[in-house]
Amino acid sequence: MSLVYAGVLSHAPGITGRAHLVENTAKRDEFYAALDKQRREIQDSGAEALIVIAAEHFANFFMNNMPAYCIGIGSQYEGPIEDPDWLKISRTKVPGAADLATRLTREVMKTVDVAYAEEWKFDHGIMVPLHFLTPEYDLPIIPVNINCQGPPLTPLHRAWAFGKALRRACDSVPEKIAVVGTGGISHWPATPDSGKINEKWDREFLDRLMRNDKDALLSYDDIQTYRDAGQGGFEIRTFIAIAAASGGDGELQFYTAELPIFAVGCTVARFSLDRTA
Amino acid sequence: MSLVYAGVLSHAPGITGRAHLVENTAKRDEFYAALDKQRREIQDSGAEALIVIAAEHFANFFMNNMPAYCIGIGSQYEGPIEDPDWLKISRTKVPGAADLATRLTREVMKTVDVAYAEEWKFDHGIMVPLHFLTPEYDLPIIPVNINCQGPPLTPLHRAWAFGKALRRACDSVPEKIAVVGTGGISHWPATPDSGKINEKWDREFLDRLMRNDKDALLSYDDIQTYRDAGQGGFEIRTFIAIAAASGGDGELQFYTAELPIFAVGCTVARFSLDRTA
Amino acid sequence: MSLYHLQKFLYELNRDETAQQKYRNDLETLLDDFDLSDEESNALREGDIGLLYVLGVNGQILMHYAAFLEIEWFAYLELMREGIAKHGPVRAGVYAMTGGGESFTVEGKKR
Amino acid sequence: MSLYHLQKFLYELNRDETAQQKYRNDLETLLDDFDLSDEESNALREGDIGLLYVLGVNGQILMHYAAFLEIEWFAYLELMREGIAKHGPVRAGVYAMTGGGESFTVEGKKR
Ligand SMILES: [Fe+3]
Ligand SMILES: [Fe+3]
Repeated sequence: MSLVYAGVLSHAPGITGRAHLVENTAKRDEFYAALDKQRREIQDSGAEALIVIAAEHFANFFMNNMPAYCIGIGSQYEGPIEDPDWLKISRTKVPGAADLATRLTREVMKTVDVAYAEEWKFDHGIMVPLHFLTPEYDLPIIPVNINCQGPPLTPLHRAWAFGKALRRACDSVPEKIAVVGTGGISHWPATPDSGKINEKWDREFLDRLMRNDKDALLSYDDIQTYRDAGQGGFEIRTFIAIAAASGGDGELQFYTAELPIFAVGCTVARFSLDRTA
Repeated sequence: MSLVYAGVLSHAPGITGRAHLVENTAKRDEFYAALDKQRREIQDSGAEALIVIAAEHFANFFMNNMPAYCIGIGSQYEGPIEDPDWLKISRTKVPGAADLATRLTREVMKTVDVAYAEEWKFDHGIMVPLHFLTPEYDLPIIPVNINCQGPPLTPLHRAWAFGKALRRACDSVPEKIAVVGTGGISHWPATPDSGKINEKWDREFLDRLMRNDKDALLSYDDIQTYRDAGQGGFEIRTFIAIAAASGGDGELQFYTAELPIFAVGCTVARFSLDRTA
Repeated sequence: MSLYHLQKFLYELNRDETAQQKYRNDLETLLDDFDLSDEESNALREGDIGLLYVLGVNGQILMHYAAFLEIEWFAYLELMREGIAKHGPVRAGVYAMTGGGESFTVEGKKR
Repeated sequence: MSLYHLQKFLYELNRDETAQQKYRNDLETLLDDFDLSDEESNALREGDIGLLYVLGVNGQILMHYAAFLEIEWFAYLELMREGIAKHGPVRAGVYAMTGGGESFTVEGKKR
């Protein structure tokens, strides 16, 4: 078994970009500590590469060619694409894992039809997680995108199928691999409703996620999700893919709705890895 | 049943672009007559839209975001992207079918993970077929691409799955739809070997295709195909998708290896439509 | 499908430094490359965040344009609210069903 | 992965009229936008079809560059053959395993 770590975390740009505006600094620092713990867990897993399943935001993928998923097979990436002063993350190069990513892509393609990309400008959806999980940018990254932005969106059951295919692919290679899914739960990012959080909806989703209850996770409907959880709620696809890849129970390590300035319910969790996934 | 026509045809740019160089004009005109017959068959089918499953050639899709398949959901397209004097096809606008294409895409996405695109610059892979099949450009077109160019390529069995999904989607809408697959069989396009044709390999492939023998069609291996049929041989994916979509036997209406100036074995065929596909 | 071209303009601007230079130095030429209505072109000439939001531009695209125009975060949110007050509800795109919005942060309410 | 950037240059050139104008009027600035080796940049400066083919550029990309340079079809095929004769077999890309090629058409053999 070569998947050695699976987890999820939030990626909203405010987490770094508006850190200085936060009033509840104690809660903010508690969140940052949970992210740092996640960093150490990934390090301790011995992972040689980190797959980041993200929901990017029209940085690389637009409606002129919007794939259901894309895997990065480049040898190097750059980010953030956003103004570094706005995101409060310096522009940097990030190492890729071209050969490994290509092998994984070929295996995934047997059951799930992914696009691939040899270049990628990381937006906050990947850079915010990397800022906390590999702050020296010394761990090879394999970026993955699931279309959570431009309808027709990737159906939830296909995001699950993708997670299963990715797990099968990881288990077919000798390298030790960590994977994180990064999205939001309920949120209304970059709209006048920015900061709104439906904590009840979030906790119900997280309960289903931690139980890894496939049927309950796949029973969400996009129209209801939009109504109750905003456009940001479409990003549950990344968390669902991780549940599928892990095949095990989740452990919710951190959640708060008390940092609305970050425009999302801030989440950190890890999953046990079921060998029979 | 709303799929009303399924067929295949060749698309090599020489078919129009080098027409004036041909010595064997009798054979060329016989080919053109077969294409004109295909035009009439599509017209007689009552089709309200034409899906063109093509293998485009780095005109819209590059290794910065190469989807396994893409469906065009735009309301208008333009083409050819190539120099009109080179292709001998004037630059024109082509009507799309935005609403229908979006409905088909949503249905296909239930089982096959397609990218979608709201704009598309048609290259010869679509323009050469349209030049013969809808010379007035008055039939709404839904372009589809299968990645036959940049490895990792779409696996053959997934091209088959795509054809099945597309058939299911067509049968779920009220509109009458025609579909053509356009590729090459053995050929070495745009290389020093341009004009080479492996007629034996072609005839064996066409025999499998006309019998709609799924196992035989999916038993090709890319390394052998490259060796025996050139890079152009990778384009059999478009013909295989049509066999899957039709579910019926094929009728080979025209084939010749005697026009190597067109750099492909020129092919025209239609398929019966199995209602239980 | 004009919203497509309007968003494409901002998508390109957000990711391409050459387009950013052109926006600053030769905006009219840049606008000519896109199939835009007069209302859309004017909104881009004036950096009218409120109107662009009402026209349906996705916030994930719009917030980076606002950052590019050096509009502060809470001012960005307020401009969208003003746009709705002035022009009515969002007309197209993913947000077509949304309403006015309010400030959900203690930090924003103080401004 | 330099072949990626070399092919990207030609991909952009093939599909973008602005890039085509820039190629004609301001080639050096256009070249600066891409991460190319000296050998690659020079091949593009000189329109060296043979070398580009040997470097691994896909024919589906290369033939349109040749058309853009107004190189006639049979001359294009011959330039690739000369490239292989001069520089050796194709070094990368899909064609890395191909050999020299020959003329397969009666029309081409007469030239
Ligand atoms: Fe997000
Ligand atoms: Fe082709």
